[in-house]
Amino acid sequence: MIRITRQVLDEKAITSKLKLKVHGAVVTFAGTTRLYSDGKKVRMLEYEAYEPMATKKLREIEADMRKKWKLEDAVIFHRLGNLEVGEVSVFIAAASEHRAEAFDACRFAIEEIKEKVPIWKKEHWVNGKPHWVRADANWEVKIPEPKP
Amino acid sequence: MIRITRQVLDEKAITSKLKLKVHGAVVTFAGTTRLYSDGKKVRMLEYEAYEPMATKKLREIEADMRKKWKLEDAVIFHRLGNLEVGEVSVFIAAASEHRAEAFDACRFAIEEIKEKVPIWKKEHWVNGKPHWVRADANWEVKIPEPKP
Amino acid sequence: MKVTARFFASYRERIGKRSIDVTLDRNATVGDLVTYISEKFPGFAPHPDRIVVAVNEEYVSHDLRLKDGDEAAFIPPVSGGAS
Amino acid sequence: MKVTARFFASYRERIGKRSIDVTLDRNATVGDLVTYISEKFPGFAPHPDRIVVAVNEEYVSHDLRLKDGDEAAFIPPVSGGAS
Repeated sequence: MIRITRQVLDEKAITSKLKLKVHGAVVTFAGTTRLYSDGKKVRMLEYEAYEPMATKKLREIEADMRKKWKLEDAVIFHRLGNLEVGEVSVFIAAASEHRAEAFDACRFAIEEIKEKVPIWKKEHWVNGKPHWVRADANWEVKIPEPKP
Repeated sequence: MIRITRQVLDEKAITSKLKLKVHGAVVTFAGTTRLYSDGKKVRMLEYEAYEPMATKKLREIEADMRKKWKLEDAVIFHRLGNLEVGEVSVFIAAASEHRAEAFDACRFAIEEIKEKVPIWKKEHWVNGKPHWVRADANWEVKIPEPKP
Repeated sequence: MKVTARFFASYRERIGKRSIDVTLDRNATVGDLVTYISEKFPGFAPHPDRIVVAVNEEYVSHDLRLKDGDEAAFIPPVSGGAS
Repeated sequence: MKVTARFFASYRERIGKRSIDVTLDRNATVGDLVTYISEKFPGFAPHPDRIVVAVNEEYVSHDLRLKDGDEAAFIPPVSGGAS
């Protein structure tokens, strides 16, 4: 299950959405907004998405997690809007019978999100003009080969 | 912070014990009692510890996590007593500025716990006599070299 | 044919619009659209030939031929997920 | 000298006691204690020479010399942590 929301992410409520019967291991990752960026103090972060595509990409990532590892369940939530320092911007939970799968799937998910999901953040520092993170990076994505 | 307890582990309450200022990433691992063991249905698990030594070993593991990775904070809770299927027996949370550290430290902690902490579990199946898990395994631990 | 170019985050702010409708020749590619936009708004992205574009919510190569009515999103480097 | 042998989990159940006080010769090692216990309770562990022992809450080698008053815990294979 995936969701993009402007609501505060409640880690317990999200983890409880995992549909589990066999149990074993649950690994979660919470990405939280950092106090410092480039050594400057952050006041607030603004998250923006190309929502339909971000939803599609998160669904693909969730499907890939399940394809690559034997999971009992997985959830990914991503928040948008204005976040204060320390708030959760992304929360992932992966459950599996054995711990290796849950760890690997959770790690995979956050790496994929950072690479492929069209979500951007604008940092507002305590001092200085706000800026879009990575705005001037040269960016390339691997275009998948067309299916035959 | 580490703790061995007979109380139900409340993941949210434990995670909230992390003392965080910089933020970035929080990775948690929950080990939950599995429904099946050796293909048999489990009814209940009984956890026993050599408590003073288990406490000492958990403290060492937490210290090693902090030594090996740059963490903001880390907590490990282990439960004892009788657990039903799906209950959390061990809960680890690691927080760091960047996600790699929190993932690696959390993974390290559970591997170390399974190898070094004197805690045992007795499985009670729905059918058949209860047994101590790994009771007949040949076990060896690496004895650390004496300090000069 | 007509296509819609959409802009997000830094691109949106530098161009000053969320989207622009563009009329292109039949058989025009994503690369042709990128060239058109980067001539119209010079400097909005550091290397126009490396701009990442998604058509119909999928990342595509600059060689892709556009179709009438396509929506082409100009995707600046993503930074979701935190840390 | 006197030492205390402590037993946990499967060892405790097979031996039927949580601990036993044992009188050993001066200079006796952990290995001597293990031999004594495995002769007194044959078959309580599959390979006595591989039994893991902790003295004063630290894993030790069978070569370690015990001291009067030591507590030697017989540690069956651990299985905490789940999955």
